[in-house]
Amino acid sequence: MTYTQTTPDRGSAVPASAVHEGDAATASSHGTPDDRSASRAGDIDDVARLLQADGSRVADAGLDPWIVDLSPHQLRALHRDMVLTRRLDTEGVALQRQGQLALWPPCRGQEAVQVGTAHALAPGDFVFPSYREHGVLLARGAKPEAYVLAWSGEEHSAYDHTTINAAPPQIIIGAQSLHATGWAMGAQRDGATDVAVAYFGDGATSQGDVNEAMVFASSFAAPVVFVCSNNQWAISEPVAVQAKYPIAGRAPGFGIPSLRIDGNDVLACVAAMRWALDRARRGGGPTFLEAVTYRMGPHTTSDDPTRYRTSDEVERWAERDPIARFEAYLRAEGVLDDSALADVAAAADALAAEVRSACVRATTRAPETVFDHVYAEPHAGLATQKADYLGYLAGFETDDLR
Amino acid sequence: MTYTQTTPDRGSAVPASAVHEGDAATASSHGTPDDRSASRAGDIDDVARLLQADGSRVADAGLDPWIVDLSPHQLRALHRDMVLTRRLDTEGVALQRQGQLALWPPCRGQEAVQVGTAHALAPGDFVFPSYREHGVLLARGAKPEAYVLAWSGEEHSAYDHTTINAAPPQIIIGAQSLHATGWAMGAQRDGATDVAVAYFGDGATSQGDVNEAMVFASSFAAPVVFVCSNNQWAISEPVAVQAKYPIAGRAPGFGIPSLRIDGNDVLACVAAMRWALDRARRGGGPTFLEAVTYRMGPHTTSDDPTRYRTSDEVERWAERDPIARFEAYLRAEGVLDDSALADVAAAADALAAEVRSACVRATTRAPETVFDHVYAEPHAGLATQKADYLGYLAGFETDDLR
Amino acid sequence: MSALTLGAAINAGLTRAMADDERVLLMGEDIGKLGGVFRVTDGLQARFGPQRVIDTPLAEAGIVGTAVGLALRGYRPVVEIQFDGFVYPAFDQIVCQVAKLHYRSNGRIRMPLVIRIPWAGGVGAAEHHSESPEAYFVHTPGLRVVAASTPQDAYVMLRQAVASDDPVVFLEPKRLYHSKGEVDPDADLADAPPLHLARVAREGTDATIVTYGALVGTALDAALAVEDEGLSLEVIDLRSLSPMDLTTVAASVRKTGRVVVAHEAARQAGVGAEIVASITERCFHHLEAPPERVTGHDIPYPPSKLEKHHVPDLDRILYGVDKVLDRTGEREVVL
Amino acid sequence: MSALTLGAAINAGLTRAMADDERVLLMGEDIGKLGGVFRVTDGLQARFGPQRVIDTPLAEAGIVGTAVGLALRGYRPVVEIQFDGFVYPAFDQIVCQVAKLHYRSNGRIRMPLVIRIPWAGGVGAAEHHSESPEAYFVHTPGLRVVAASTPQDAYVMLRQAVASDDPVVFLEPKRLYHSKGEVDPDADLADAPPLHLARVAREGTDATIVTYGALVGTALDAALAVEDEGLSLEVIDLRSLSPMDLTTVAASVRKTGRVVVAHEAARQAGVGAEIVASITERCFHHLEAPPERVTGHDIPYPPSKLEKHHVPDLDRILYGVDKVLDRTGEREVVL
Ligand SMILES: Cc1ncc(C[n+]2csc(CCOP(=O)(O)OP(=O)(O)O)c2C)c(N)n1
Ligand SMILES: Cc1ncc(C[n+]2csc(CCOP(=O)(O)OP(=O)(O)O)c2C)c(N)n1
Ligand SMILES: [Mg+2]
Ligand SMILES: [Mg+2]
Repeated sequence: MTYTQTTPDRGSAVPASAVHEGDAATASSHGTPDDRSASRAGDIDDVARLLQADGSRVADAGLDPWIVDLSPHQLRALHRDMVLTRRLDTEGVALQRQGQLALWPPCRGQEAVQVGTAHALAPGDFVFPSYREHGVLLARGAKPEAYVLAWSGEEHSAYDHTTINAAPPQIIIGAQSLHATGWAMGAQRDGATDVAVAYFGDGATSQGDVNEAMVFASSFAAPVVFVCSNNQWAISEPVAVQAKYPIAGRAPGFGIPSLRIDGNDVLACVAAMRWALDRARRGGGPTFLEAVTYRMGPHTTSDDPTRYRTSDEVERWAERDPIARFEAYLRAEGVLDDSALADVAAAADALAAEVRSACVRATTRAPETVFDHVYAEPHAGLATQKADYLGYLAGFETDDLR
Repeated sequence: MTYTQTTPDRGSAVPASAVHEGDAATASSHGTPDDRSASRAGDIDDVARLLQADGSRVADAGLDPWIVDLSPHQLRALHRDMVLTRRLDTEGVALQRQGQLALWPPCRGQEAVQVGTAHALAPGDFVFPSYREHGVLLARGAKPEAYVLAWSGEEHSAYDHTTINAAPPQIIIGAQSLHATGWAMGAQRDGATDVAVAYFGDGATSQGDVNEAMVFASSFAAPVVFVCSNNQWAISEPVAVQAKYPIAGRAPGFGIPSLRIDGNDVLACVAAMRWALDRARRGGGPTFLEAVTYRMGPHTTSDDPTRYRTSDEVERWAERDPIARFEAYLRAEGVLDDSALADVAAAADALAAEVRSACVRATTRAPETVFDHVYAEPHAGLATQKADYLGYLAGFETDDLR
Repeated sequence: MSALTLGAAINAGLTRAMADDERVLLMGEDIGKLGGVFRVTDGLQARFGPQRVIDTPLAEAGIVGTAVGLALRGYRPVVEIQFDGFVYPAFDQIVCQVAKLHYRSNGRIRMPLVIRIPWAGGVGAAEHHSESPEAYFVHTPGLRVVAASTPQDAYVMLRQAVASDDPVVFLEPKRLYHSKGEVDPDADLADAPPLHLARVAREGTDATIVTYGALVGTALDAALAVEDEGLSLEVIDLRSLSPMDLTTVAASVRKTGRVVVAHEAARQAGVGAEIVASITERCFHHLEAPPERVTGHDIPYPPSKLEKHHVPDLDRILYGVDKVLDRTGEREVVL
Repeated sequence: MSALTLGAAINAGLTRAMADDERVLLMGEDIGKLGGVFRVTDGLQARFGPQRVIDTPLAEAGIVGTAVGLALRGYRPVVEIQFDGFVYPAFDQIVCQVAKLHYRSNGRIRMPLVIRIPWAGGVGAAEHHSESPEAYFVHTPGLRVVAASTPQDAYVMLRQAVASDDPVVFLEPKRLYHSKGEVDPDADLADAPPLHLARVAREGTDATIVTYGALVGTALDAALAVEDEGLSLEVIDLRSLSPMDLTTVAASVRKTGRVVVAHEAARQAGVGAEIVASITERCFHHLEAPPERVTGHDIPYPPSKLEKHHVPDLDRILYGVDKVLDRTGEREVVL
């Protein structure tokens, strides 16, 4: 008698060529076992990849078909958004150091997964980012000069979600995974082909919410893609605290196909995301992507990573830089030359200048606006509180308090 | 290049013979793929089993070694506790119908998993039951006549957890899974070989708490066994609402070996539990058991299952009755004869009589006791409230209110 | 007009809201085929289909969290929490998301979510099935919190809650599910009293009882009980706990000078504290006696055989009335 | 005696508690190698090892839920919630388990758990990092809730909280983490004021300010500011929010007849409502003016650039004082 007994330390690899059939369930029945041992949880090379660290292209029968159509123009756009993201990020850090921003959570090192997955989206898709997804939001069309103000303390959220189909950045770890799933259930009910995307980190996978999101997504076959940026750290905790086995291995237990990709390889990120989105649009339900990447900077500008990790580790990851890798590839392919690179650098400088000037120009809104938008409809109690507070403020001789 | 891509609809079966090595991680590397399709989620025969529905014994190289030593005495004890559990349950339902109990959640049909797993425990182990684990608590030594009072509205919990190493029944679905994990972390820190056991249902697996419990248990390699009694229903919702794929398939993603067993086969339950406990005691960490069983009765005495399931289904499961099956086996083995059965029946009748009389005799404790045990240490505010209330009560001329 | 139970009135309100607006969805555990453990959603899945009456997995954070996403997509989800004591797993989603998304997004996101909660005790239930968590929600800016005490209010207020662009915690006194009253199913929402207004359930002059939910009936009984003694009690059914209609309350207290505030929830930092504080601030010079709170004790909900010593009843409300009228010891207590 | 910051005092208290009792464990996110995002647990993992200072997975329900299990096994866990706004995922475990297990088990189970929460605003932080959730806990029977406002109190109260056989929510005003004060590290707990008592931080005769946490300092500043005007304010540091030391509060209000209650949390159904209601009930005939609440508004915590318009400051407390003394409009406001 055979029966189901599953052990944690094995995945069941399916031929990569099966991936693009968009039907993992069928594909899997042709699988061959993957016998690598448990230790591969930390194996950052146990990933699907199209570009090696030096920029050389490797074949992957599963992923290749999903990017064959990328035009030079699209490739340059990917590159450009990665560079712009890095520049935005560098500027964010600098502005915080100079007291212009209250806080900045750097995304350096994670540009490929952010930009790559975002470029795969259709305008009607909706993203639910965490606080670190600067590249996703930039690629979605958030105006950088408005966007940064969410980190200056002027606003909780500084872009209009309706224009870029992106929810406000989520700070409560994992909460947005449920919102994405619910939104996807709505798209499903509308008979639309729109897909929701939840972005979160490796640490978030420990939260009940993320697991409940997988339960709901699976139960309703909701068109949602979970993108877990496994950047190896949740503040000071290495991913091993959250997961002894690869995170990508968790979703299948919920009935959700998953793929572990090189999160520093933008082509793999585009390809995997297109595959996942396509599955969703065809009614195939949710997909889980684990993008193996690295948070090159501190958790936020308030953090001191030297307390918990070695510079060795950081240096090793620097060799896997997503932008350098892609640049090398594009140059080799003749898609990018010095002059194009100079253009991008100039655009990045312009972006940085605009962001900086927006910060410097920013003025704090009027005190009474703290009472706005608590409710969508009139609220007598709050109106009284507002009037009282304005009366109190009016008692001051100067308007210094404002 | 190979990489990890996991699809939901496959488990990786390991040779059953590997099970008892107590090291699933090693065992797994000899695995062969299991290619059954997704639909096996509902396949109630895709389980490890030692007794068939007619009581005939089947071999299972993985489980067999764990029960070879069961003596006739132990076998009879298992049988006896199952019969007593059923009688307690029947009496609970009857007492509720007669207004002696406020509510009763019947466990009819689930006696094998409850009694079998509990019999595998050592006295120092600690169980964290849900509201339906009457058989577990009986086997742990809870006095039935005290136990039932938890369902009369006299007490929230009517046994002393310290004497039987069992937490109060948990009503908040899934919450106890974390308590068990924490207790196991404590046992681990004590250098003890005690194991914690969390009991919960199929519905509970959707709760964030149960998933977080798996994360913590895995992260700390805590000596805890998760026993999920998949009785096919969470009130009116079939298990398919919670899980599209077998629940046992979820744990491995968290790094926890799991086993799907026939929950109506008490021998399989004993064997699997012994295996899991042994793993835990040897420092192997957590194990997840999915016991496939069936809730023969309503969810509680307040429920009307005719609204959501067919009598056909119930009848089909009646043919898999755990007690009839085990009785047939024991008779065939010559371990049980008519006279022994009569003894058990008499004991069951005595138990029922005692339980009934305890209910009838039960008196409600004094009003002021509602103020007791809110805090372990004195609390002035509450003392005042108590005094005020007693003063108020004293104003009544009769003590009818008491 | 037809006589409906409070439960049936909510069912009728849901039916109407769903018929009027196809973006209205119901979500919850066992609300479909079973019609909910209280049968409040009975027949709705049969009528509107499983896409609109959704049996969810057993996870409250999941229910509320996905409802947030559905609201973002333009739906108006009405979620059922099976019992009051099971709302806490969803607390983070309610407090940090449902209540704050409108503010977080500078008003761009709307959260027209209704969270229905069968609520409070007195029904002989097991642990966690008789909780009164309203103060937690009343203390949370961004939420509206309402409690109906009659079938007519239940019908109208449910529809108003669904129509509101703000999230509404809709408390259903489960003790009253089977109590009957006249309901006008064709009531025009425009003619109905707005959701945020309190209702003077009975006019009186000697003292005011402010309460909500099932205790409104008990307060009315109290008013009736003291009529013979020549006492005239005013009874206010708060209806909306956030916002609170303090105008109506203050007007009454200014008239009577004496007030009893009653609720089932624990006293400390309960809604009664807010009412007493607000009354004191607004009616200080009209108060002839300190306001009196008649509430549940500061204890976890006790085993049901003892709940009558926790949940305020007629006698305890009368005792409170006696206190504000300075007549304790005078009453002949007849049980 | 040595001068320590409030953060260092808590660190010292934890160190002492762990040294005294090996069943004391610390659990939380980033509390080990990093020493916590506020460095409150700095050095403790190095000293006591990872078995006793446990970096947990990122899941608050998991942290509190496993701590419950550890308590059942005889440990005394001290859990850290990284920021006030992240306590809500653990709310169910806190309200339904931590607070109720002693009651549920008829006193057989004890829950000697401390839940440390870096708490409240005024530090220019991002959303969810400046919350004041205390009312939720104060309204929950079974929990004790305390808030230290000085390093000495922080040191002693932390040790008392760990020693308590009841669960204690231990609020740490994060705005004060770096404020210094004298701490006697050899203080004998037996000589220290019991955990549940309030402290008269300053004696006065004209009005009482009742507050807790970081606002105690602001209230003392207010008392100083009006000294010149010949006004004498009494300042009470509540210290324990559940239970509340109403004896000390009432004695003060009976003396002054006027009271301002201040906290950062939203006003509606906040702790201030309870204080005002209790004072009114106990001191009705001594009150010369309605008690005044100076609190955060009933809004979600605003973006940090605007937080000064939400968190009560010196001016707002003085305004409240003026109100209870009927002198609004008289003060020359100098900014
Ligand atoms: C519910 C909750 N708990 C704790 C935190 C504090 N916190 C902010 S980021 C973070 C680590 C998150 O790690 P991960 O999910 O891996 O994302 P990353 O920051 O690496 O992008 C923590 C603990 C939070 N924001 N929300
Ligand atoms: C947090 C929570 N939500 C909802 C409920 C109501 N409820 C009680 S039992 C139950 C179904 C549980 O199903 P399952 O976990 O399969 O256990 P079973 O009852 O079948 O033994 C539900 C929804 C609850 N007790 N706790
Ligand atoms: Mg991370
Ligand atoms: Mg079940």
